[in-house]
Amino acid sequence: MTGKMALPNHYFAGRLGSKFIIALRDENKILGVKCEKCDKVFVPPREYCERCMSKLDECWVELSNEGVITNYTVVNYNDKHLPRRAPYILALIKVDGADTPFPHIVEGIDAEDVKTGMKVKAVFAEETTNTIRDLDHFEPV
Amino acid sequence: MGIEMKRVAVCAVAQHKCDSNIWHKRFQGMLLDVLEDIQKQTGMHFSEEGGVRSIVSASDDVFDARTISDNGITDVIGAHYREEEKMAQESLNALGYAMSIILSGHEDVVYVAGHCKESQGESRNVCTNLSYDPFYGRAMGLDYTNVAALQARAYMEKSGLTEEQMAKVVVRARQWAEKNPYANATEQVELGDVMYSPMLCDPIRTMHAYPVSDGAVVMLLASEERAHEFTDNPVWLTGFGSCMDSYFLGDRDLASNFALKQAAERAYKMAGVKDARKEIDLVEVMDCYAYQQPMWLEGLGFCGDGEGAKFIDEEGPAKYNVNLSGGMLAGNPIMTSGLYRMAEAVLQLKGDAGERQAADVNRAIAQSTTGGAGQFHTVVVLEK
Amino acid sequence: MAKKNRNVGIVGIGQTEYSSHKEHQNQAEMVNEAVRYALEDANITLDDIDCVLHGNMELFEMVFQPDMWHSLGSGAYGKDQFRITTGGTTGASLVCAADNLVASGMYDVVMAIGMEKLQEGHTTGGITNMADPLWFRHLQTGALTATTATMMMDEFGEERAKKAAMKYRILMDKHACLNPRAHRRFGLEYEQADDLMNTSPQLVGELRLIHMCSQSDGACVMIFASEKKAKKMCKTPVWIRDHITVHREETFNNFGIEMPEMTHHYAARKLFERNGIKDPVEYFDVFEMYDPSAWWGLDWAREFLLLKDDEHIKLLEDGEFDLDGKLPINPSGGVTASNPIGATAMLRPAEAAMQLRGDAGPQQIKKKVKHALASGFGGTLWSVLMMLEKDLDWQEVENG
Amino acid sequence: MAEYFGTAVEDIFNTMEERFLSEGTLDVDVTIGYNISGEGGGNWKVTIKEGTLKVEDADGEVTDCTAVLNANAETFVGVTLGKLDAGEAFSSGNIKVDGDLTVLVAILPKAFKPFKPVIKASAIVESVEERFLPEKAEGVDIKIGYDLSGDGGGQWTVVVKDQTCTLKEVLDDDCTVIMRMEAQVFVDLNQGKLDGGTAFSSGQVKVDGDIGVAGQSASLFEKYVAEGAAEEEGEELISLKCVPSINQRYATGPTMGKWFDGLKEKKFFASKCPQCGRTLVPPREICAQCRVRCNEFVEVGPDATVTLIDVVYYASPDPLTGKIRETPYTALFMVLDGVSRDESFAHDLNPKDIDRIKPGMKVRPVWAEKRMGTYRDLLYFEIAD
Repeated sequence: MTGKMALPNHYFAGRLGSKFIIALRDENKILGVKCEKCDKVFVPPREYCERCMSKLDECWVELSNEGVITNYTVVNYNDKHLPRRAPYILALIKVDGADTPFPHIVEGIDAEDVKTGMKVKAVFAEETTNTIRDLDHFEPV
Repeated sequence: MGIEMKRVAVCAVAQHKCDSNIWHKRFQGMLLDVLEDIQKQTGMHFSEEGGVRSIVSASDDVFDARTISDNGITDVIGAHYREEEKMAQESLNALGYAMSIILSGHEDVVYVAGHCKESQGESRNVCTNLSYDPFYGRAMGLDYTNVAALQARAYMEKSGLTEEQMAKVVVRARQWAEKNPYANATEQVELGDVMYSPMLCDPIRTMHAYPVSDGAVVMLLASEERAHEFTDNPVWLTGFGSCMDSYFLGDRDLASNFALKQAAERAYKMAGVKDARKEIDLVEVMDCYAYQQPMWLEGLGFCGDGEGAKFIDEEGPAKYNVNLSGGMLAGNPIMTSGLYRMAEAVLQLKGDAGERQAADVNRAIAQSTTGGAGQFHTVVVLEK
Repeated sequence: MAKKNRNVGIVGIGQTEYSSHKEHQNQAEMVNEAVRYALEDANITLDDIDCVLHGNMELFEMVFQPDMWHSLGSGAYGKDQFRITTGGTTGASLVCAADNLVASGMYDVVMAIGMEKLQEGHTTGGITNMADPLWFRHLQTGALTATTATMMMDEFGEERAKKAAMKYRILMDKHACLNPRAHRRFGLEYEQADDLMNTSPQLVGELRLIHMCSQSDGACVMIFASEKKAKKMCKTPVWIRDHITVHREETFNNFGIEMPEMTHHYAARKLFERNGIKDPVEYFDVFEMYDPSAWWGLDWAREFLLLKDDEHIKLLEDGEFDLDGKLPINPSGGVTASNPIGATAMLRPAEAAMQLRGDAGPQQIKKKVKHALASGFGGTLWSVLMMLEKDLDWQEVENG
Repeated sequence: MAEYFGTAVEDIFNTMEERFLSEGTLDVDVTIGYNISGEGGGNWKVTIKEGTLKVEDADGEVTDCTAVLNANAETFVGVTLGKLDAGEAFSSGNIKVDGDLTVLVAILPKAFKPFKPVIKASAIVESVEERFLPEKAEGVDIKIGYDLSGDGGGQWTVVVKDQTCTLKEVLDDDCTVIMRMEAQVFVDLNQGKLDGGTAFSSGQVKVDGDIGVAGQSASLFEKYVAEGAAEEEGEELISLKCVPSINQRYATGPTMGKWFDGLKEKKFFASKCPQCGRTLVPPREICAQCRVRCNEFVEVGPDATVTLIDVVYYASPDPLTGKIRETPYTALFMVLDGVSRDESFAHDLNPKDIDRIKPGMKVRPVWAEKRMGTYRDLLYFEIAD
């Protein structure tokens, strides 16, 4: 017997997440938060440093729109939750000024040619989804 | 932990054969089969005096597509008018919790039941994608497969793990699975089949990934005083530990085994294990993807940091009787893998592992993981 | 019952305010707010916590294994963690689990987190998903039924039953108005009873909107410690004496011609028997009950307190459930006031523990509170019942 | 005119035309009555029909509409502005609805853009004492005059001295600075819709006296947030609406299989416990009480005796389609002929019998014409005559 599990949801990014996403959307800027105690710049932002519990919501730093690929995979399967048709490159990208990389899509390069350590720059989306996809993808510098 | 801990006995286990599509049975039917099996083995019953009064189930609402997934199974796990708690987590944690129920003195017999039907939903990747926050993770399409691929690359870079070594892990898993009547993927393969299987999510190939699986597995635990009522041959649960790593992938060193090392250290400490390499005879790890077997073995302390790849070539898995069940690569459902790992270890310690029986097994461990790229790990120590 | 391996004390409690919306926080941040309050209350830091428990319903917010994401706020990083969900009883199940885990000697200090952000999901749909997909999911709408109202009106007469249910509801609102964290605080007066009985919109039969619980966002966190540590950490630890959980099958066979013993009654009977409680109304000084509607709350008081006939209605009519009565029920305002589902059943022991500590705030009971009862409800009439004590004077244990 | 949260009841009705969304109401045909009691209240009748809107003042109490909403003025304005929780007002009886409740829930949000209160210059000036920040005013001794012309205008003096702030409804002669502008410009400035520099340079604002003081004075006060204005005007909080969906393939297994096979033949099969004889409908794999497998099936019913009746007035929306069932409908608990006395079975009642049904009555099933072995095969029960 077939059926479906589907329910409407309405998620909130919170004050902190909103600031991050609005900066991506309206100013094409990537923001991070800095924990002074751990001397680390995190992205995406979080309210508290989970290592030392310092409050980080006021500790914004503006980061570069360029960075390096620290890890990647080529997604070769299709599914409805995926943001692109296969194959596409899902990478961890550390933007300049940040200590932690975050996952994002890399385009403008063949899957065989992608390497860790490669320099990339952010390309922002023309239409907003109000998520991290307001930064549409990264491409090689 | 300060105080002398009593021992908890695992009296018996019962497993449902795993399959990629058990279309002819509801999960209720699967659980009833294993309930009858374990009742036959132990004579256990659920009467208020002297029977099982406490049940711990392990299942997941998203995979079952039911709010409170244990609501549908109360009767088939014997929990009608009894205590029951659901571990909404990988099932090995249900074991840790059941252990505490006995050690606390709250109850002295506990029945543990786990089930999961991965085949019910259209895609397990869609399910695991829901584990991520909506704005950063879900939006990027993260799921347990593509996140594992990132970890695979990080670990391959660290340890030098090769395609051939990963293929070797899969070939060996299938060889053992053939001897396990409860395993799913028993078809025999050769190195080349694995190495040239299509790329699923680079560097993970389709044959590096565990097959979609349905299954159910149950256990009976008792206090040291009462174990003899159910078995002449108990196995002792002497150590338990778990640990959580960071949520954001970028916050973690994906190749570091941080959570697993902590979990293992805690379990070993509770069990009094000082040197895993010398004191443990058999290991069951939850290797959803081929790279995970060497990586988890490294985290459990069977080889040095970054030496997992070399460990495969040195036949480490054979030396430590790793995954004689076939392991996760032979196919168990994701939410109950831990109990399947544990079931094999128990059968081996009891000497009931049939064709797979290893010699001189006195102490074994079972490990499981949940969350993307092993965000959370659990380790259990068992003794004869 | 076997002897408890060691005693367990409640040493910290933290709650967010409960409300219908929290747009300014994501789920992890909301959890973190309650975690911080609890750590402050216990005067400890995360370093002191050995193990974290987490509970909520996955399909309410539609997040698979939400503890993974919530670890950003739960403080679980680097720690042992368990995740338990049992529907409405989740919060109470977490407290039982924390008691077992600490008593077992496996952990010295355990922090339990119950949370729900119902605004982010579809609660009624989530509850409807509880029913078997093959049969009954097409018939069920949420958790609404007037069967209890109908049965009470049959038993006590329509007039008296309706008046009593409304009095119970207004009493709960009066308590909620004292509780600064309560979600719904209407300011109802007893004079409005007749009006509300006839004009509040009917949901099902005589179950009216005013009778029913709210849908709230919020998190509740409690910290538990072994006796030795609790005494060192905390001036007023509250002790968990015993708890019982009773589940039942999912089929709706409880409305036939003969009715089985209700789970709540069974739980109370067993728990009081093994702890030598002869007269619960006399023994307990406060009862925090999971009352999803006014009808259920009043009806279940009879089951939990092992009362007969109309004794529960008489107690209500005589004001014995009021703050200055013999056995005050839900000084917090109960579930009709605040209902963040995964946390709701934890609010019961949390609020009861605050009454025992004597720092419950404006809703503090004036007379001395030494013995407390707290209940949880969920699933198809699942029940959790636990006893909390101010003093550690009821039994000997094997390991201190 | 009585105002609540800075808004009069009339404002809400007067702005209905401009807030109306005709494309959302093309298939709608309803009239909604409003009886608003208390100061500033009144009676209105709103007709929405196939994308058109008519708002009428009514003489006396409105009845005889698809739905009639009764509330006091304060509650009505509060709920409209989102200042009061609609559900709570409803639960507490402060809002009462006669007729079809779903009209208000389902249609109104599609028919109108949310009401935004008209902000008046006087409201901004009059809140100045509340918004005053004494800690910022150390050593400050000034008088700021406001001379606002046009609709909603007026003259005021704000005196800041000794870290206190007082407001006078006259324009003093000895002001440190006087700002003259249209009242609407003043409102726009305070709403952040107009930039102060631009307004000054373009001559929309004229300043008499110390210009420096005019610039500094803003820091002495908290930003004005309109009563009743939605918070997002001050701060945008990102949210995401989505419907995660996973298609499912549910196994039926032999036990539920037997049940569905029976439905095809217009039969109910119960599983029977081999130990206690208990019968279960729908059948289960096991008897929960005896913990033994039930392999035996017995045919029961098809008639049943009603034990309890639930008349459902509030149907929650179907989580999949958003559709709301027609209300009221009746759910029955009943005991099928031939089952154990404590086993009830639940299903719906044929709507035609809604007024006649009583506990103890015999009912019989009504089947779908085409039966496919699913829950749709059984339509409902009806009174067996």
